[in-house]
Amino acid sequence: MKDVRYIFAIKEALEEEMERDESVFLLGEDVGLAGGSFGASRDLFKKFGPRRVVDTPISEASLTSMAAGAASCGLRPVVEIMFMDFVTCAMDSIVNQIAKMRYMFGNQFSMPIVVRMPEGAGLNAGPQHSQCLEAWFAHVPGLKVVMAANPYDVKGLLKSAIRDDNPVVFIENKTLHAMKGQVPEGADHLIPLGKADVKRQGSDVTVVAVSRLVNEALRAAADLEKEGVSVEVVDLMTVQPWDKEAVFNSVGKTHRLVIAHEATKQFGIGAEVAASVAEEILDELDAPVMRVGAPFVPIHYSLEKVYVPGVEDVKKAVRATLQRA
Amino acid sequence: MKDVRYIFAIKEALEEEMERDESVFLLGEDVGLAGGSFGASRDLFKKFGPRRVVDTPISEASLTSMAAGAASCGLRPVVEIMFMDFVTCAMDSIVNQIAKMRYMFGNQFSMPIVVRMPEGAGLNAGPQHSQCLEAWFAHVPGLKVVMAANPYDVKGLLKSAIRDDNPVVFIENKTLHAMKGQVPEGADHLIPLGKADVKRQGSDVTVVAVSRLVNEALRAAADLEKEGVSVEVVDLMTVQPWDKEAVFNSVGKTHRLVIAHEATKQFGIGAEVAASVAEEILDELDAPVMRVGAPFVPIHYSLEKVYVPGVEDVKKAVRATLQRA
Amino acid sequence: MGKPSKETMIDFYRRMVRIRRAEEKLMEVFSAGEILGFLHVSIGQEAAPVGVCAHLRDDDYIGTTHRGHGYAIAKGIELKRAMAELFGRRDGYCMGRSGSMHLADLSKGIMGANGIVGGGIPIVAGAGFAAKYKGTDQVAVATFGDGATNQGTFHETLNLASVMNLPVIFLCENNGWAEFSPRPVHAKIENLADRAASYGMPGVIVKNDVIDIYEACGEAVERARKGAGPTLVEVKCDRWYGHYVGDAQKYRGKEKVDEAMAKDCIKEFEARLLKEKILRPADIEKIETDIRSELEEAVNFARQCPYPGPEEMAAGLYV
Amino acid sequence: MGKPSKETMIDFYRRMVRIRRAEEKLMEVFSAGEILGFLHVSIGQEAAPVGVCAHLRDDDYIGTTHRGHGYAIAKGIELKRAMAELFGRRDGYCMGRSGSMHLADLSKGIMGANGIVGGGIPIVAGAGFAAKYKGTDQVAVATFGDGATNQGTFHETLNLASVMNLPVIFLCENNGWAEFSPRPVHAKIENLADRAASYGMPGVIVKNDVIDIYEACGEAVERARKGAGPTLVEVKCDRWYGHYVGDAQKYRGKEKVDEAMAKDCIKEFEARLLKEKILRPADIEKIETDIRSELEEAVNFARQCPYPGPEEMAAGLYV
Ligand SMILES: Cc1ncc(C[n+]2csc(CCOP(=O)(O)OP(=O)(O)O)c2C)c(N)n1
Ligand SMILES: Cc1ncc(C[n+]2csc(CCOP(=O)(O)OP(=O)(O)O)c2C)c(N)n1
Ligand SMILES: [Mg+2]
Ligand SMILES: [Mg+2]
Repeated sequence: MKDVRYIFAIKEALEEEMERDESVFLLGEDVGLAGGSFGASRDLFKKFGPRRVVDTPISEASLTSMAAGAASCGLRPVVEIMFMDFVTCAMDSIVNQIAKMRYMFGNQFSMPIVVRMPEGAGLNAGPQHSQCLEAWFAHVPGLKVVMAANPYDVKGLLKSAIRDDNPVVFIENKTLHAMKGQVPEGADHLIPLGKADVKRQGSDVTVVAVSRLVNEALRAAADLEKEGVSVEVVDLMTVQPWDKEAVFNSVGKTHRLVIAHEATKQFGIGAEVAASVAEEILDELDAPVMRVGAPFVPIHYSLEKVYVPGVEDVKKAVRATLQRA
Repeated sequence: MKDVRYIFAIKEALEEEMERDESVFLLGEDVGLAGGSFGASRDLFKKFGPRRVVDTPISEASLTSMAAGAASCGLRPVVEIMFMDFVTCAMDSIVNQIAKMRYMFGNQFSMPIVVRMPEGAGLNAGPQHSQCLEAWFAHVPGLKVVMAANPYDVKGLLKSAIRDDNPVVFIENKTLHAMKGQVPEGADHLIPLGKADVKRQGSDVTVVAVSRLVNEALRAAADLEKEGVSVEVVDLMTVQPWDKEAVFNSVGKTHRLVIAHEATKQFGIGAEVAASVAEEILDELDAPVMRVGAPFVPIHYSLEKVYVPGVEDVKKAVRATLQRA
Repeated sequence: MGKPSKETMIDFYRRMVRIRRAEEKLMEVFSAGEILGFLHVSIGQEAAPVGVCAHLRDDDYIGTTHRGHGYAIAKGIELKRAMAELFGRRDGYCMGRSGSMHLADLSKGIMGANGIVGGGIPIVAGAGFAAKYKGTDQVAVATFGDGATNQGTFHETLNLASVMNLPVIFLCENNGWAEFSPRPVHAKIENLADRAASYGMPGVIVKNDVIDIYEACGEAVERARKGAGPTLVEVKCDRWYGHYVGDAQKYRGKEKVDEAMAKDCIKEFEARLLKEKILRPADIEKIETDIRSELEEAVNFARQCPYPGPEEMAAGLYV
Repeated sequence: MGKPSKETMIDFYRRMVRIRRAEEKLMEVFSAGEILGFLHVSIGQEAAPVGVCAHLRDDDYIGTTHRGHGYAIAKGIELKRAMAELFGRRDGYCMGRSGSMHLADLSKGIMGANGIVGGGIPIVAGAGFAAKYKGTDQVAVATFGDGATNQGTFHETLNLASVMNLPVIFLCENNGWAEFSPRPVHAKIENLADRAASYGMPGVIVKNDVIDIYEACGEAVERARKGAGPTLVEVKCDRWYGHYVGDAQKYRGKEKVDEAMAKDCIKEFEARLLKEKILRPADIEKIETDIRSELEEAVNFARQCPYPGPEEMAAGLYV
């Protein structure tokens, strides 16, 4: 283990998988010479050359589909979409093509592609550079959707995503890029997709969270402990397919549920978790489910701090679920 | 009132609003000379000419943004996206531009644009011509999302959408295009956006539905009546902003809730309705919420009938909520 | 690449007729309700698939569109399993999941038809990318219509292929129509091959003649195979039938349709072969008979294949 | 359109300097942490905004990009409220909601900067569409960089504008870079104006000289205004600073940066005006002083504006 920043943990995952498997390559705008806008592929161009670390023109739609074509011919592309907001240009590629190709062509080939994209506010980059859109992809049969909350997880999950034979939308959070944490060295650090991680055990309330909000939830849990409230924090890690069993187990224990993500609350992924609980284990609930998410407005440049949900919102939600005996 | 097909009710709405307001125009692929792929603008080219009924090249992304630009300069475009699946090419236009322009430019102008698109299976048109993607748009602050279940509604809602100063994603269902129903003549038939419609009163179970599934739910309700079950059918009509009050009122009466749509169930709009109930009026529920939606696979060409949710699925879900006393 | 031999010419003829008869058969069974969904035939446009595929190996790639039967057949798809797919049967290439608009056989390099106009162009470039990445001499052919050249993906992909020097042939069948709208709605210029200049790649125009297409594509394939980069080839052709089967083309006028139909790449080639005594009437009869019985067999195969069972719907979404 | 008068030339000079100083001021306050988010300056590229906007009326439209301050200023945005917006204040043009990447003032025809590369091009064409629809003689100018010409929207919109004969000027500032990648990564051809041929529209190349740009844009605006359709104008220029403020351009090398900076559209124009005795050193001093105090005022205005209150966040999403 060594202390590594999140963005560097991504780089390690990319590097190790490229070393391990000649068919893995990187494709995207400024991923090569420049090492990625956020530095995820720093030095990899030097190490692997322009054949495997491929700079492209600004053409999100076609470069993503091009990667899909390469994947159907046996390569394992890792595409970088610079900001998640720009994936709006590549929705046909991801939804009509990548997600469906294996199925609609009768399983003739698999689609081992990872499309990485950083989401979220925090850089005051405004309404077109700060969105969280994971709910869209979770709604599309054929995709896997992964979100990592810390350096340890991002490395292990990204390596698994690259080895997975299905398409994975891999979502980072920009404000986590600088986060430091312990990360195992060596190529064996894999975290399975589709499994949630109970990041903190607790008995009073379950907080299901993803990405940055996992860390906020852990902070909230630490604070609430002082108030005598025991919070269990479940990190979904994979949003599609999500680990219903882990969530239901936790709710079965605490009987209170909060769901937290940075994306707009309305029609966000929290809705699916809440709905599934209301559908399948309603009786376990001793209090209304609470959701934490961004308000229903575009991301505000100068009120970003007000906009973005955080530790206080989680605490408020947890307390709300406790109002009921 | 006269008996009119759904697609013709759309045409009447377009025609009346174009007559009423010189700034309304139609834009899209084959909307002009050909009168629209499904006939929504039949004869309007002849009547209004190429200035106001504008055929375009196949360029969904740019024609949609072009309409947005025109809207910001005072026109009222109605864009046709031939199949909802193709809106994947125009997501930047709708989400980063249209939805945000008014807000992010400090309310300097409004964005009176309607983007029409037919969704759904039923033509055996396969995985890239049958999707239901309303959940994506409902998640985007700034958009309104409207879905109409019959000719009467589609005319009244479309006319309101065209008069609305906000952008509206207006979703039809292909299999409804041929549906006949009573439609008022004259220009005054307006149905307000944001209001649900209780299509059938009932006391045992509430079924909240949209678009085609409203009709399926009504069929289910008629069948279930024979079994002594009284079903209330609430048609959301506007999915964003949705009429929480109407839904909560109904659930407050029946204490049982089923939500039905054709879109993939997972992470669909039903999740938000269920989550809101679990969050805000949990105590009203006497039984688990049930959701009806398509299974988690791409639309299957030859098993389309198995794929598409319908009256039997609604009945099953209603019965399931009644299993609990 | 020399001139095609007599045998090759006969083979071209046979392949064109085979495509024509296959699509006529499809129209027949579609009209009888045996095939569901949308059916887009390429009748009148058989020269391009035969001309280009003559240069392709099984391990070369091709990507097609909604109007792609001709290419799939020319590239070597099995009629039986293709027919089964269109009939929605379990033994179809896509297990009955996708029908006409998504016909694929990767074992023959047929990457799949695409229901999204312009959607397949970058995917095929990806196959070219993979070939280059692996250091093989495979090439990839992206086929599309004139309407598709106005989609962003056409532009982006030609540019990508050009800067990356990919072994790709961009083959545009300019039939003058995109659905129900004629060329002037779609582009101001007449020759879409001119757009190649925007990417610093050669653009070639050929008429709807199998030999001309064969020669133009031969050069393009050779360029691609030896690593000299992509080419845009535009074939000037006509659409005989409507956009889809069932489209009466009222917007076009019978006269114009008759005009289009008067130009028949098969009849013209046939006349030439007959005149040059490469083909005799008896050969034609034999070709027709063989194809007819092959098609009967394919349709019968498809008819007797089972539909997928409902339980198969959810299978295979993930590996 | 005749040659510009002496007064006009002095005015051009003043306008270029004003843009330069404004952006230098922005860099200063940005580096001091007074402005948040990303800041992209167009220093070295002041000729194009001044040259094109000289032909535009308040009711003509312009759409800009992430690197769009110059155009907004040249088209008449008020420095005070623009500065307030970048400072995130309530009195900014966008009520502090959007910052540098979304500066807009529709009352002056400034349709808004855009954070999506290529995203603004079709929106501006829509303004041209509206002008044509209403039968006015307004024109619309879409500005964008060389990198943007590889996005699908560039292609689609030039084609749309061409078939619809819209009064649009497509103005590409080819500074040779898209973020951290140089031209060869993005396109094989050197002259992006050549792409106009794909749409049957004129394509014009001009160097980074305000008079040349003024003249080329004059023709393009005239064409558009009289209903003769769109034009693509390519300005060859250089990017002095990095992609954004804070980008040290290590990927580029100091030497290349120095080379770029040696070509200064302002200094060159200044030298010419001095030589031709149109401008005297005292005039320059006066211009600089006036601009300096205008900018101080604007910054002071911005500093003392309140931030929007949290309760304002949800307001105005819908009408
Ligand atoms: C993105 C998208 N937009 C629109 C359509 C509907 N559509 C199907 S085929 C077609 C016309 C295509 O014309 P062209 O590319 O010339 O091919 P052709 O049909 O003439 O072979 C259109 C508009 C589609 N399938 N996908
Ligand atoms: C769709 C999209 N992709 C990528 C980006 C990130 N990005 C911002 S500016 C830029 C380069 C633009 O280059 P160019 O068009 O030449 O303009 P310049 O910055 O040189 O003025 C990129 C890639 C973006 N904002 N939007
Ligand atoms: Mg065509
Ligand atoms: Mg540039």
